[in-house]
Amino acid sequence: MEKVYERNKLLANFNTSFCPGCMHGTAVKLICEVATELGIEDSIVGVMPIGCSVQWGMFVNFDTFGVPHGRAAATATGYKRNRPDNVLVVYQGDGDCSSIGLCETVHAANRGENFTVIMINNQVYGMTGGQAAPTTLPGQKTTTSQAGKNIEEMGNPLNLAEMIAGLPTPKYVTRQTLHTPKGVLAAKKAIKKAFEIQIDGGGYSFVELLSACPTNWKMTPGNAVKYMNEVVTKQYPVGDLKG
Amino acid sequence: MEKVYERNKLLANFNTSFCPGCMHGTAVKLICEVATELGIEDSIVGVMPIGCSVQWGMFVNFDTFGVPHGRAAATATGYKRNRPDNVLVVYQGDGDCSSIGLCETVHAANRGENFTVIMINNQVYGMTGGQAAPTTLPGQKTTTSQAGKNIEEMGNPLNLAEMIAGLPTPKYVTRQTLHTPKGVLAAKKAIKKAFEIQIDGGGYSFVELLSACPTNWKMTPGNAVKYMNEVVTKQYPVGDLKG
Amino acid sequence: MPKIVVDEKFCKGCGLCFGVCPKDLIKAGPNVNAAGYHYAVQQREDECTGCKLCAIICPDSAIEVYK
Amino acid sequence: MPKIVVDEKFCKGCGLCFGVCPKDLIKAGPNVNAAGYHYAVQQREDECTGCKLCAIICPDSAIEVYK
Amino acid sequence: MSKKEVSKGNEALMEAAVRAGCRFYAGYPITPQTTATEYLSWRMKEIGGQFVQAESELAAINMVAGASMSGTRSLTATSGPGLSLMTETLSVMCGGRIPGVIVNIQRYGAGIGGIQGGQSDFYMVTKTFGHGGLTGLVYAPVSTQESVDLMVKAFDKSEEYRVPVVMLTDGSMGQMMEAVALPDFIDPPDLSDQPYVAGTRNGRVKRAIFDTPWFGSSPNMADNVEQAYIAYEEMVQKWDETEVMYEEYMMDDAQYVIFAWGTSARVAKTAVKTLREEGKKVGLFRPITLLPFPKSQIAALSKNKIKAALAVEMAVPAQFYYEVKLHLNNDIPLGSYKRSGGYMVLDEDIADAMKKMM
Amino acid sequence: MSKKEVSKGNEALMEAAVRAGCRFYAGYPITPQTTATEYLSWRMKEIGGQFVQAESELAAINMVAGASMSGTRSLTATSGPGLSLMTETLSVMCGGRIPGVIVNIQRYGAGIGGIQGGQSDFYMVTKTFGHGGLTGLVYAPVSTQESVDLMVKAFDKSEEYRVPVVMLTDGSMGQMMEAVALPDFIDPPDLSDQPYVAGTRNGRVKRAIFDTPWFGSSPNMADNVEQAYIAYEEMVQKWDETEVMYEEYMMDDAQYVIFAWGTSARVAKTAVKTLREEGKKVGLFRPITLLPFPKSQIAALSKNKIKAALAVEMAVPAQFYYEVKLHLNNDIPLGSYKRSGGYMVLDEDIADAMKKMM
Amino acid sequence: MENSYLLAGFGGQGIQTLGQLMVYAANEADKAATYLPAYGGEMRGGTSNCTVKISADEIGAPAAKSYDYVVVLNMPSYNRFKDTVKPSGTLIVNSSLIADAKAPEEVKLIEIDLSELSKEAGSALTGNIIMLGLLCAYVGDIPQEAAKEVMLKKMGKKEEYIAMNSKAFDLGVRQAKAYA
Amino acid sequence: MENSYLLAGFGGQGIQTLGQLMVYAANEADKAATYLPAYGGEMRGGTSNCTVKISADEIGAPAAKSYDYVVVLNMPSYNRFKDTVKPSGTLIVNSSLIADAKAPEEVKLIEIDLSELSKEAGSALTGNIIMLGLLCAYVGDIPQEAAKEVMLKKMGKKEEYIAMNSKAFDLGVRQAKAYA
Ligand SMILES: Cc1ncc(C[n+]2csc(CCOP(=O)(O)OP(=O)(O)O)c2C)c(N)n1
Ligand SMILES: Cc1ncc(C[n+]2csc(CCOP(=O)(O)OP(=O)(O)O)c2C)c(N)n1
Ligand code: SF4
Ligand code: SF4
Ligand code: SF4
Ligand code: SF4
Ligand code: SF4
Ligand code: SF4
Ligand SMILES: [Mg+2]
Ligand SMILES: [Mg+2]
Repeated sequence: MEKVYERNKLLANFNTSFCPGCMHGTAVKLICEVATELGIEDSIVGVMPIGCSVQWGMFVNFDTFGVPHGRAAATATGYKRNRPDNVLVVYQGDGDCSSIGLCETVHAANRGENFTVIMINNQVYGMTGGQAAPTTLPGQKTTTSQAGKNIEEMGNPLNLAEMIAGLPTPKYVTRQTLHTPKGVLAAKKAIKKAFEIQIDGGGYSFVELLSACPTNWKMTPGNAVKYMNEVVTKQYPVGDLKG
Repeated sequence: MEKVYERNKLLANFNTSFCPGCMHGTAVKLICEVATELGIEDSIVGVMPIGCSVQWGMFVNFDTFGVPHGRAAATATGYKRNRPDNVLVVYQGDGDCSSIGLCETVHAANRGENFTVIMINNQVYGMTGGQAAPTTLPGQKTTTSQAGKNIEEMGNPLNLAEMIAGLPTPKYVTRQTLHTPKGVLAAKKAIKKAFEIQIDGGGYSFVELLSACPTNWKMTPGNAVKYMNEVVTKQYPVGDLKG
Repeated sequence: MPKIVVDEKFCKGCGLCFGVCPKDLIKAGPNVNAAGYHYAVQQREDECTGCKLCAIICPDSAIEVYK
Repeated sequence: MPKIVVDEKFCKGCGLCFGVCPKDLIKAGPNVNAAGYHYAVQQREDECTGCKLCAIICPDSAIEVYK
Repeated sequence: MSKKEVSKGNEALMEAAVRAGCRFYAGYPITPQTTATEYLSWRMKEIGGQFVQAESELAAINMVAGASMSGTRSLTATSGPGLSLMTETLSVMCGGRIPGVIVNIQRYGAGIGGIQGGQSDFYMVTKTFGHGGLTGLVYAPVSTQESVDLMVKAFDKSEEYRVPVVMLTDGSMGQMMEAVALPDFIDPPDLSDQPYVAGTRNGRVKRAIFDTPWFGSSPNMADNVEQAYIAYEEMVQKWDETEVMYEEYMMDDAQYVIFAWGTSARVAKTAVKTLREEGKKVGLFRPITLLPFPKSQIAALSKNKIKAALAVEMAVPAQFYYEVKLHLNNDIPLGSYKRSGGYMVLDEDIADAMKKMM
Repeated sequence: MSKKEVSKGNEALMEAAVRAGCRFYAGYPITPQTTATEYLSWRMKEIGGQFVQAESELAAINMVAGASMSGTRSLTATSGPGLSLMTETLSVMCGGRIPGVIVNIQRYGAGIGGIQGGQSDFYMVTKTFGHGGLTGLVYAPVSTQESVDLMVKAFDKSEEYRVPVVMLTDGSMGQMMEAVALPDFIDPPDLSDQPYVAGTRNGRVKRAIFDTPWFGSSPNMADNVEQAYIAYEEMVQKWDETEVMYEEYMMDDAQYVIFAWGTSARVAKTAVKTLREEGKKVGLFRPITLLPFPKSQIAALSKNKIKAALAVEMAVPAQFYYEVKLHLNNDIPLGSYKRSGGYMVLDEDIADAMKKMM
Repeated sequence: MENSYLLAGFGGQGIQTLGQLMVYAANEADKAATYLPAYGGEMRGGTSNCTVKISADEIGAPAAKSYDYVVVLNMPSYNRFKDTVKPSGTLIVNSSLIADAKAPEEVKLIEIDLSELSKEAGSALTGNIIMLGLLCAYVGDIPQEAAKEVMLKKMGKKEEYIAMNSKAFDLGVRQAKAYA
Repeated sequence: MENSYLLAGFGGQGIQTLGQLMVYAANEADKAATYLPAYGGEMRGGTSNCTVKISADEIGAPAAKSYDYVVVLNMPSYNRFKDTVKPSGTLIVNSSLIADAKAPEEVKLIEIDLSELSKEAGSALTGNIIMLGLLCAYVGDIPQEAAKEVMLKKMGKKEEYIAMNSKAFDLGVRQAKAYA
């Protein structure tokens, strides 16, 4: 009997501190699997942002470095310009990437920095306990929109991927989801494509991954999947936006 | 004999410190003319950013307040939410608005704050002596791109108006130019429309105005006009983008 | 015969795998692991097709699949 | 008869008005103002149509137009 | 003053702001401030005020400055990393003489540090609000009760002196629940005539509100600015006489003094009680204002009476300790007891550290 | 050391950085720093290094941190408002023990302030690099020559202690032209094995470089952090013994001392010369490192010898004055001569102010 | 007279609610009380804990080196906190999840099978309410009536909840008598 | 012996270049020299000015309260700086733009018609070079040869420029003799 699916070797041999059903784990797993398939175990380097997302750096078997909240793309610019041969994965939450860090995110994309940004869109600030993010859906209840997000006051969800896809410089912009096996496989393909572009020196790529935060959505993981299917993917249509 | 064009009364009775041929003066004149035509002399309030643009606040006859570099949209949010009956003009340079202040600019637009941003796009940091801005054209020589802007390293020009027009919330987004009388008249119409939307409580509007910085372009004002005609308006097509 | 092995150490009992198994083979088990989670167990092992969907969806890489 | 009046105090001699006058009526004058600029002067006054283009383009609101 | 009700520190403090007439809040979530932001997200609406969840702390403080320039009592709350992001604007507010209240619910450590309570932002708030060396007042309450009691004062002083005022609490104070009597409601003051408020006069003459000192009696802006800064220094120096607040506990016959502020002082009080029970003549000196710092009051503690002293803080490297040392008579030995890592200082340890100096 | 060539202060300093092995620069234009950024915009390319015009100072300092973590000597330059925007990241760099050199070409005043030279960022760079109370070394050269001479040291020390190091000049120093002998070229050091450098080992074991103290000998992160901060305090205290630099000029028989740093000290030297010509026994004490501050050296100036002193600075409110006062024997009267508004202190005025104290 | 409590368990066991209810109750009885949660990172995954102090006078430190009463509801909490009881204090363990608990010398040990008792109360979620009853009755610094009243007010208005929680509280009180 | 200079004019008059050339020249002659421009906001529109010091020894202050030589090339500069000459110093004015200049007591006044002279040199833009020649020859702290050489090196390689600037410099030197 052959092992046809195994735990990737770039994952640490202890469990993550993500909550049950949190799809940060899925995203990190995919990064590791792609790194293995591309044989870049020795050249992949990760950026740890601020958010629940930060934890990814603590359980992958390659170097990762931390950055202040939102500044991942700037720090990554400084790093990658000097280590062009390493494959740099800038892993960020939606709050980190699209709220406080929007300026750095967009300018790095516009300069065409040769790295890959992977943004986990779970529509909330996970780590701080579920406040509204720019990505929060209209009417969504969060701890800072307790009556449901009022778009008159807080604005429509910020479709960052579309915004970046609208710039001329970025090479590849895509949105995928992690709530179905099909979605996970497509997400993996997208990550692979992004890494390949980077390895070829092709420039900037942006991969948004829709994800669940059962804890702050106050849902079971199962209900979170249902909600993603019925609501989240409607606001955030899945697919390649550019490249 | 009838006076058919006069110096607007909201302009101070002393000359500005803008350079000869600088179109900041044109933009400010238009704001004052529109304010007079709409009869909002008593309710118009301006935001002074950092840049050559800051000077506008010193020679208009209504209240203006200063803000740190790039934060105009945030400060304006705090102001306007508490003084909804005043007409708030957020006047910014392209560097201020689209580089250091991009995060504040985009989020205010996305929240749909009820004020008008007027961005003077002269493709350089004027006040600090002509460094490249995100708006600088490919190949353009500036003090920080002395061999001409290399888009491989510095990125393509950031078309901020298009970016904002891509958001669902903003009501009116337009790009106009100040280098021809026709352009000036169209710019005035655009400013008027933006103010009218604001007065009606309609929400966010963004008016980009193409402008010359003869000093840092190292051109005579006349050559600057020619350059705008032949080069600048090609990169930045004029017209309404939304609303 | 295809089968899966759940590493109880990694499983958080989230149940994502339960929902995706076309044969509905996975359930929360009766026992808890060190972290306090009722980890997943496969039932009716012989019906497993080795389709890997459960492993693919698992956020905690707790499932290995044999075929 | 239409005409323009340039307020020398405000004029910076930038020349933008020179280029837009359909009748090519405006030139840099021989005198400098307090700020050191050769301010604009209208020539062949009688040809002015009062079209206002010069005033519209002037960044320093130095031109008044009469008709 | 209403009846005592059990409340979370952060929520009580935010409610106190509302009662003090604050009608604008902008903030960005950061542990351990989040409950403050969450509370005002619905409470401001209820009271007819405005709440904005800002895109960052940098945006938040600018929103507060904008709201202040509209004549509204306005507030933000944050923790260390967020406060660092606010320094440029705080400097602008000092320079431009724009009021506003900033609650800093301290976590510990530098950089990302940790989210548990700490007191390591002492230097940041007492030395300079960003570049340029200007500062505002800094209050450091010891308990939820004192924090709510100081809230009205914070707004009043901020407007009186036209400077940003910092209210310095910490994560444990913010998360703690205890009974508190909230202050009475007061009506928001009418600030529309203040020189830093824009757009409030009909038929008004132009005013540029912008680093206000630029526009002074001289046509030479540089001279105006220099004059304004001279006046600023005089103002701050007068605070030493008029605005210093501190508490002395069992100091009358004390031969040993514990210096502490905020949460550390609260814990130190227990240590003092314990030591007194053991017959040791120990007292507590607690600055309530960290800026102005009670310099002369500390200097005045006579060396004849005081045999040794201990500075207690939740900050490593020490900060408060060095500040006390600068003002305390050199002949009094001063020890340092400090914790970081999110550990609260403990009364037993404080007592031990003090005893070691006896 | 090459032959003396006339050079702009900013450009000479940037060239010195290049010669010191700096191969990455990120900066955002701000007067009076612009000529530094402009110079490196082409010079870095020429030498095979990287230049990035950042979208803001916040981005710039993070690019520098990233470049440092790649093992590259890296640099940014800015002025007060920009430095304020960097404080959070500077705090992160201290906490995470990431090197980097920050040149602050000071302008004057708080907030928007003015673009002319000043010395009003003294507190900001000497008290704490943002929240958390950690600091790095601060060099305050007196001339273009000294600034270029200190540049190699700045990088070396930054890497030795793994802290950000600030080089503090000002607008006048940056714009001034004078002859300077540039240091020799040195090869960029190989830093790839440094613990703060990521992605440089083949077949490497995972390392998370992130507020490094989190990962220490204990499984309890909080304990590691506390230990790391204790070590940090010890390190900074040792700097008082090992890293202090200062200059004494005509101090041997001085009865009067002028304290000054940077440009003010340069001007003060002329005042000392003038006063000496008049037969007054005046000397100059000039800190070269502002952090560590020459505390004990100032304290050691005996009150028997020194009758009065004057602290000179281009900052209102005074900052350096208060710092000197803290360390100077209380019995020595200390005067303050200070300017703001972009005015340079002038030797005639310094001499007058000193004479008034005689 | 000041009593200090350390309460610990895993996330779902209602430890924080227990601590808060104690403070509400103490306040009703005009006593000073503080509740201080361990928060943030510690919450996700691991154990959840808080400290409570109740006193007739002003309370200084809201935390301590050791506590009069240490309540541990799961094994990791037991391991972490069993040695933080004051010499004359009491260690209260949830015997349904902590087998073979041992108290340090001079420390009194109380074992209570919350899983059994909460079944009796009608819901697995009532463990913390049972503990509230037990603490009130056993320690005696919070009047039982006040505690029960404020608890019922805070714990939801549904009839069935009220009945269930009321029963749970009483079960705790009853249990306390066994150790009195 | 330290000489201090204040040079002022409007933007296009090449004041900053003049100051820089003086420092380059002084350095060639192994003298210490500083050039300090007034920069930034002051540049746009208004006057442009800078200060130069030249000395055999180390230079302290790069600016001063008053100067040995004050050179003013336009009216606003004259008004602003005419009273900053040291008692025994010299005020040098461009008489083509400054009519009826008066020097304070004890100050020597030199009037030079730059517009006239620069016509002679061949370009209105050579005023600052003429002034360089004048200052070198008049003050004597910078050797004329060194100054001329470095000036020609810095001012552009085109033959015609070299000829023109050379002539301008010489005109300045010639003029200086009139005031010697
Ligand atoms: C300057 C600063 N502001 C705020 C915070 C607090 N903070 C930590 S994580 C976080 C939000 C993270 O949300 P997101 O990026 O969506 O990541 P998630 O936790 O959802 O994965 C915030 C606001 C901080 N650490 N630093
Ligand atoms: C925090 C900060 N960084 C940098 C500066 C310096 N600065 C002043 S104006 C300016 C650029 C302005 O350019 P732009 O917004 O395009 O306006 P313009 O002058 O072209 O009208 C810069 C970078 C500053 N004042 N504050
Ligand atoms: S809080 Fe949300 S984002 Fe964070 S680990 Fe838990 S589920 Fe994931
Ligand atoms: S520098 Fe450019 S933008 Fe500034 S005033 Fe002059 S022309 Fe206008
Ligand atoms: S998906 Fe993974 S973690 Fe979740 S229950 Fe299944 S095996 Fe366990
Ligand atoms: S491999 Fe397929 S069939 Fe087998 S348990 Fe997993 S999902 Fe079910
Ligand atoms: S456009 Fe105006 S400022 Fe320019 S030359 Fe004509 S009148 Fe003068
Ligand atoms: S009004 Fe028309 S015709 Fe008359 S001067 Fe102006 S542009 Fe020429
Ligand atoms: Mg998120
Ligand atoms: Mg611009």
